[in-house]
Amino acid sequence: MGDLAWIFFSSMVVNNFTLMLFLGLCPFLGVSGRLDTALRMGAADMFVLTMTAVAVWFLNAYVLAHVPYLRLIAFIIVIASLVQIVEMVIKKLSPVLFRELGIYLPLITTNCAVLALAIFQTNRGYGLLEGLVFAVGSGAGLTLALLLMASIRESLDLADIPDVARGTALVLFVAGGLSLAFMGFAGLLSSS
Amino acid sequence: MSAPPLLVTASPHVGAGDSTPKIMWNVVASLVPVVLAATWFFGPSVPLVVGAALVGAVGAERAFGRRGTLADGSAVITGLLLGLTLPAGLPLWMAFVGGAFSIAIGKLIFGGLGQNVFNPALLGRAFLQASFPVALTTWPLPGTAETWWALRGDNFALPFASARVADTLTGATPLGRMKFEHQPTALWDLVLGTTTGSLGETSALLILLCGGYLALRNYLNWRIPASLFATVAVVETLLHALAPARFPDALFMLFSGGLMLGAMYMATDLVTSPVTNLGCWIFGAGIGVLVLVIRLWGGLAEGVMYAILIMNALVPFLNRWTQPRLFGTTRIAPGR
Amino acid sequence: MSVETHAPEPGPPAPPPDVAPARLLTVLGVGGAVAGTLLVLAFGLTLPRIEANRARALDAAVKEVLRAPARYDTLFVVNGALTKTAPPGADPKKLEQVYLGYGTDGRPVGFAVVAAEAGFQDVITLIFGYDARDRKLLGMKVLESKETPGLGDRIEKSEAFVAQFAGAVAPLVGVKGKRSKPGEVSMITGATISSRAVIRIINKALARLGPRLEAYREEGKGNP
Amino acid sequence: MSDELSHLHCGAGGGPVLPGRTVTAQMDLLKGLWRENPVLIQLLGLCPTLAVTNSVANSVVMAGATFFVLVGSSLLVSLLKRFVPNEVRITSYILIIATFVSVAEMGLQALVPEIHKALGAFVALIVVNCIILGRQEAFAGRNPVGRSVLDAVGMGIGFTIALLLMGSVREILGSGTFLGVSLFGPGFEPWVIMVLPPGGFFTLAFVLLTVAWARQRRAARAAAAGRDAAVARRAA
Amino acid sequence: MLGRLRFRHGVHPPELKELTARVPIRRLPFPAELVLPLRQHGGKPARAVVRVGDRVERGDTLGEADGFVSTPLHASAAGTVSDLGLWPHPDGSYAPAIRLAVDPASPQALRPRLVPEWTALEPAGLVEAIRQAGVVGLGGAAFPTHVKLSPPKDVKIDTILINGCECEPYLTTDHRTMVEYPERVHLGLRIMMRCLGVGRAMIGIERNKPDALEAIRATLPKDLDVTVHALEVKYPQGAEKMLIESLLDREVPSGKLPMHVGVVVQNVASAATIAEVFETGLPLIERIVTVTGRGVRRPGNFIVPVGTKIRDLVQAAGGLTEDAREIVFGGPMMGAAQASLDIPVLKGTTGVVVLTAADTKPTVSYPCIRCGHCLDACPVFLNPQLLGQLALKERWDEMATNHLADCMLCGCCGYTCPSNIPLPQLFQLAKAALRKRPAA
Repeated sequence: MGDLAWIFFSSMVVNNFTLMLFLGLCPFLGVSGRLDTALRMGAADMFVLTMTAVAVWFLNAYVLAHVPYLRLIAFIIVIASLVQIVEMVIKKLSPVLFRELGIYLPLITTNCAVLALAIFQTNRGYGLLEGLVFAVGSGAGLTLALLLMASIRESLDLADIPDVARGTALVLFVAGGLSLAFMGFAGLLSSS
Repeated sequence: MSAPPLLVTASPHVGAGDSTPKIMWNVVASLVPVVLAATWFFGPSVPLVVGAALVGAVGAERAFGRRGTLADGSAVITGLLLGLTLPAGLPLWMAFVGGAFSIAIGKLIFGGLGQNVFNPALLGRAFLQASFPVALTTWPLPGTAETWWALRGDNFALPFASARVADTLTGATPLGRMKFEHQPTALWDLVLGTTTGSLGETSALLILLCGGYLALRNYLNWRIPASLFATVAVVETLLHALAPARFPDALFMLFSGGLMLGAMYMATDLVTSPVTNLGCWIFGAGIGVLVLVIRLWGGLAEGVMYAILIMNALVPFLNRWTQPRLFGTTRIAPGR
Repeated sequence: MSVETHAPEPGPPAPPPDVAPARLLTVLGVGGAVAGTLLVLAFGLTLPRIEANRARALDAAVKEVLRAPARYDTLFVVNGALTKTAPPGADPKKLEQVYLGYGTDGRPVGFAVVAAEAGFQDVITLIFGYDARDRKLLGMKVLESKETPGLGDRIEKSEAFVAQFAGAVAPLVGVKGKRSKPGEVSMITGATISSRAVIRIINKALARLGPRLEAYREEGKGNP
Repeated sequence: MSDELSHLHCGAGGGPVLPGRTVTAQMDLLKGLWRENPVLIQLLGLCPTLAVTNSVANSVVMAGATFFVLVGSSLLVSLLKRFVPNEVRITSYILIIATFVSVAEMGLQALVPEIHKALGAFVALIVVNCIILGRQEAFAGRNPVGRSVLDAVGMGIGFTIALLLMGSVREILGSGTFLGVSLFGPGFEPWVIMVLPPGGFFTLAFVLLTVAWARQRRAARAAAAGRDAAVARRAA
Repeated sequence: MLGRLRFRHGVHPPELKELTARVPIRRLPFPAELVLPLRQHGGKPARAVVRVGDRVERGDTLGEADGFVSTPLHASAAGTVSDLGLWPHPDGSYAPAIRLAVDPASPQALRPRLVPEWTALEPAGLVEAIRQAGVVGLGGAAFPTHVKLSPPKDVKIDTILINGCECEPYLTTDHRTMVEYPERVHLGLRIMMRCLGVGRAMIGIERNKPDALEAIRATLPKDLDVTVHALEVKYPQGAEKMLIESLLDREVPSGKLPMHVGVVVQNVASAATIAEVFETGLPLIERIVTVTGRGVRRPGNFIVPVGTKIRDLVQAAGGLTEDAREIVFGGPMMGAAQASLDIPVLKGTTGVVVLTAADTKPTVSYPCIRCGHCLDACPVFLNPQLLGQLALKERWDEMATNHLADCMLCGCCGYTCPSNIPLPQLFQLAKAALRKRPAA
């Protein structure tokens, strides 16, 4: 139980995918301009991450032991098809949700966070439950970072940013500040 | 009768009499006793370290800022506050770098006064902490040098050079001792300030008084420290009642470390705290919870700085969620 | 990569006029086959090297924490006991392993144990040598950690810190300042969490494996 | 994978070629260095740029691996472009890229195990590096082999330049060393933050700031020159 | 039910009413020239019905009402129309105005009754007589009174509130009216209650006018259901929405009018004027104006003909001091600064405040430091901080979604802003920009 809690908080804040490991930067920089899109992106991320965790556990347990050299190809194909399937299912079941998620689902395919989750899960030898907790924690971390960045960027819309700092440079400065702040979580739940 | 040169301005034609520079310089003035007290405890290193941070901050504002922004006093506050979060023995060049970073990256990159997301002083402090972790966690003991005049560390280390090991006695902060050795510190030492710690972390009482002055003049939102103290006190009292051996009592938590300085001066930074009163209550409570989480379950002994920075990032959120209820919208007029 | 920064692209190349499913399958099949061949080839070429690298790294670490034994055996932890041979059917790579070193005189000098747990930033993996007879540590080496550079990473880089583990009596106790008892380890100032994590990892591993190691020594008496 | 995806996300700017201008091999090669630098100008592949540049050695190896994958897949994609039906275009590209990445990863693991360990998952993550898929979509998939390879080489060098820049700054300031060689002696106090995640963000932000500043300066100067020229023409 | 006699938020500017609070109202001699802009009230301007050279007697009609939300304009003195053209208007523009050369020889005597005897009239007739007399609200907004007294059929009015707050600093017009003419206030109230058929009325007066409270209480008619209440001294207690909250604990819904919560609010000066109109038989041609501030030598309260120029008023108050810097029509919180001494007093001008250099606010402003003081001040609970930032970026539409329409430009946010950001001005600009935009 303690281990699961540690996995969750470690992946959510201590080793936050975006702010500490630089994963999923593309949506972080690309769709963090507005709060509602950020929220949807986070939700989509979370969903795909969880699905991936299950699929990767299955792959690792039953397939890749025999063909280790196909690991990367298997992961990327599984993720891509997963996203495609999820997209189709959502489209069928809930057109409203599909419209809400819009372009964010396909974007996730090339989101390095998902592939990284698969690789980390494999390297660390997580079981199904651990993998799920890890995925949910990472997804929560991604969403948290996205939401923070989006709300900050919305408020910075009204600031008089110097010309040279406008755009990505400013976002990176803010990300650096967030990353610095998140360093405070280091060692969470591992001190006892 | 000839017409005098008439001024035509927009209403209102009278003001409450406060001005931004006046607020800022009042904050500066209220910090002077804190600096003096720190000097009393830690000797001539204090004006040196605070001065270096101040020069860094003011220099950056002068170099990169818009014309005439020095007079508003905000850069001076940042420099002073940063200086007060540093240990007495810190090499001056580091304090200078911290001050310059605070202003240049913490403030000017966002467009200057009023636009920044994070508290500049704390961002500079976090930068220094991440850059020079050893120097920033070497705490001289107060009043232990042979003479008051002795420096409490290698203040004059060359730029980019490490500090040489000084012969001043150093020790763990009360929080560090509690966390890693389970040794309590007498409450009076915490209140008066005769403990190790960064310059402005020591005398809780003095900071409470100086901050109280600002609160009385409405130069800070008293709701932030109030909700912060209340949160820490309530949660910590409960935890202490559950497991007295594991969790220290609430008074220790309130008076140790940077909580007072953070609550009165950092969290209440007007620019980086919520504009709404409800937002301020939540903001203070959030800081309180995060401080406890980091202090009790995290890897660091002290978490005030990080707690405030994280809550700073949440401020746009809070502002959005706690918009005031528009007059005449939800409440149904009674008697109709 | 960013969504908003590029100039619009001219459309994709015009699709070939006829896309027969047969051709599609052929191309994919051939492509897959080529890719597969390439992969298997690379895998076959690199695998020995990779395995050798791993083995060399482990070998060096075991020898370091056991203070240069004459030789060592690999033992497997199976159902709470140590065995020299993996049970049939089990993949030896997936079993937990400890390493038993022997001196030049052929007598066992101690066990090397790999253990991992959460540190300050992320999981710390380390190996330590343990003399089960005297319940003394022989040495400690961090295999993998992401602790703060300049602070937490001194658990592997500070020679003074690492050296304390040789001869320390288990269970270990972390202390601030100078150590005064043989079981004490003086922690790194400013990196208490990392230091304590190392101590905790060793103590936990010994609590779990210690009795087994001692038991193995008993039954393995005179075995070599 | 759907087609629109590549355009939404990875459709890297190959830069429309102006009609009536001959494109020389030199231009194919050189544009990636600065004018269309994948990292500094197009802001692609930021994840590895931030994640692995805490030392020069890591940056070099990462850049090398990416270079290998980029050139290899551009070559193959350009060779095969006539045989690949449009429907499975992206899938095939990804397959090719993933193959090369797998090879590169195994190679690194065999040759430089220490650095491979330090790079961690980021070697495998080259698969989703947008520079690579972007070049296939924007260039290799529609240009002859020679030009495609030149383009890939140019882009690869551009990526390497960016990584080296970041790696040098971060290692020199963060550790006081260059490629592990101490530069300032033992008295130097390293700025540890530079090798930590926030330092990555700050360094890249500074680099982009400088790039923006340089471009602004250049634009201003060009505008001034244009004005001067116009004045001179009118005077003449 | 009674309210808590106060409202939430608001500010406490220094009152400075002691300059004129005890100075009795004095009638001024007629000036040589009067200027009567055709737009003196909310709604459409009046239409001129005289020509240059026409001789008019005191009380004659100069302009006719142009539509329902409009009022006629009357000559405030006997004289000759000397010009019909553009003249500086207190709102800062040049507007059509009638210039009247006052006949120095005329006795300016009361003419035979122009307004009928009120006791003889039915409610509809009363409202019509009030309309004919050109009566507008004298609290500053100058909204035609007859409109307020003719609510739509589907609205039920249960209470009339008489606004004696006079919360703007400096001004003492209402104060002196209540002290010197309490019976007029009551008579006006009686007439309005008859117009609306309402049985209940309340008079709200800020606590800082004990003599006015006493005078109004002492003369309270016994046969009417009228109560007098001392209210908290706070700006803008006199704003309709705030007064209704204080007295009745009702919140006027956003975007609605007082009548939607069953209330009509009238200023004490308006009530007194209605009474006076029926007493004297003359239409609204003169009013009480406070000329005050440290920039004039002898501040006082004066009865002046509508159309009197600042120049004449200031002269009556002893002239300007050396350090007079700014002349404001109305109170310093909402009033408009005037650029010339030729600007005339309108029906709605409550006072002329002359500020010295020391009284005026500095003109330099600083960036917003998000102190939140404006949120604590705004009586309608807007977020002026956000609105101000949006205004600086000219994001009008977002301002509209943030309820700019509910802003009544009371000036509390600007008063309290330490960075001296001209928030009310920005909001006025934004409102204008949004008005100009074609409704989508």
